[in-house]
Amino acid sequence: MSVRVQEQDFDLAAELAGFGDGAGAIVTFTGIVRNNPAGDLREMLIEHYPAMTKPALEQIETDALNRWQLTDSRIIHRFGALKPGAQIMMVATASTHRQNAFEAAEFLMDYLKSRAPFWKKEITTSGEVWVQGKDADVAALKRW
Amino acid sequence: MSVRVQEQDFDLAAELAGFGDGAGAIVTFTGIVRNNPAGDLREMLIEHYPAMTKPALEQIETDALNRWQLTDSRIIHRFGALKPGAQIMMVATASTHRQNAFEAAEFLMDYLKSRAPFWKKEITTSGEVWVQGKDADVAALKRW
Amino acid sequence: MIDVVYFAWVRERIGVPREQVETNAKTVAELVSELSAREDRYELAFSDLSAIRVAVNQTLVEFDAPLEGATEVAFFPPMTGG
Amino acid sequence: MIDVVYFAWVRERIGVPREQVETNAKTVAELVSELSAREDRYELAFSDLSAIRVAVNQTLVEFDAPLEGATEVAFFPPMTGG
Repeated sequence: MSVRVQEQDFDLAAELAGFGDGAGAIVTFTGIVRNNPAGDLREMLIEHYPAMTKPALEQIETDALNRWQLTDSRIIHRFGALKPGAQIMMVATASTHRQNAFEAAEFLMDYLKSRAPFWKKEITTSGEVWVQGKDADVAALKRW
Repeated sequence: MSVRVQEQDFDLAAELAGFGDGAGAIVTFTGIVRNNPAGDLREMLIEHYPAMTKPALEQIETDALNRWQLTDSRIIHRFGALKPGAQIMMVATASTHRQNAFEAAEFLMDYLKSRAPFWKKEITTSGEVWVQGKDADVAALKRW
Repeated sequence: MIDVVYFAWVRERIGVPREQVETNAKTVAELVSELSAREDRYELAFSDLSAIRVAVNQTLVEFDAPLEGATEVAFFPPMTGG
Repeated sequence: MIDVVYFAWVRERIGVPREQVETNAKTVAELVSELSAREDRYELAFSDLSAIRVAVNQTLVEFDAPLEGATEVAFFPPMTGG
């Protein structure tokens, strides 16, 4: 069980070495900076609220652990300036049952989207724009 | 989009290098040989039906691609004698939307469980036993 | 002549992974009856058909499926992939 | 004295990431009114509160939350993690 907030990149394989401690099922989600429809994204600036970020992520992880039988979990979220194609964040969940691992990973993602204090600004060749929170992301919390 | 059936191990990080081609969301599921409750599993023997396995997996992958907008997908399934802790199989899905990636990965797993011609035998210190298909796995197909 | 193949505990009970069978059976079910009448090991393997799945030419079918055009018939327990 | 912190476009409109505010406001809403009355940049930043979220001592709250015990109040747009 661990949460990390960091500027540097992460290596999914290294994160999964020994992860889950014998669990049969491991689910990962990796978020990647994708280019915008115009294809002119230079970088994605990710700002966060340092005093709040880690506690907020730990609370989300705790909620998942209380809800599903997991043998392990991990949340890593980056901040700073990221290029298209760069990894933004990952979650991983391990359980003896695949459905638990899948549901817990989706739960973590849904809460990360609208309950973790990160903000994204797209820097394009023609200007800068803050990414807006999606109503669909807020609505996604209702299913849990 | 690819399907592989192989005896040798796989490296999740290597499989994901370049995977998804700019998709924002990548989901992976990795199945691991877990020990039995008695803790005396020596190995899991995985048998398959070579002439049918790859076409069956490709059909499952095609069904997923027809149903969700994916920028990439991969299914790797091993056969042979595997020790506890070894990787058995993986699926990976990439999409611009995380919900598509999650749902497609769950779909692939549900179909792999009861529609891909693999059979597992547990070799323990006290004997051998074929793993039985679970009614829950067959029931899981009903949701799709 | 049809190639008949067996997997997992079906293979273990029949005792061979593959054999060629001369048959006039019209359906999978008729083939199963013919084989079961041959020897005890077949009768034992096929004693509970609810525990057996069948594929004709590598495609899952029901026991009432016709054998016309069949070159390979496979019998095996419910699959346990993943 | 309360530390007031701003993030993303709220920070850009206010023009500073953090400041200390002397206030007798009883609730977050009262603090917002006080700040908005100060200068246009605050009024502009807080002109549509439906687009603003607030945390007191690093915990998300509503605008009617009391400020008793508050040492840090943060204003920011809806979060976009993941």
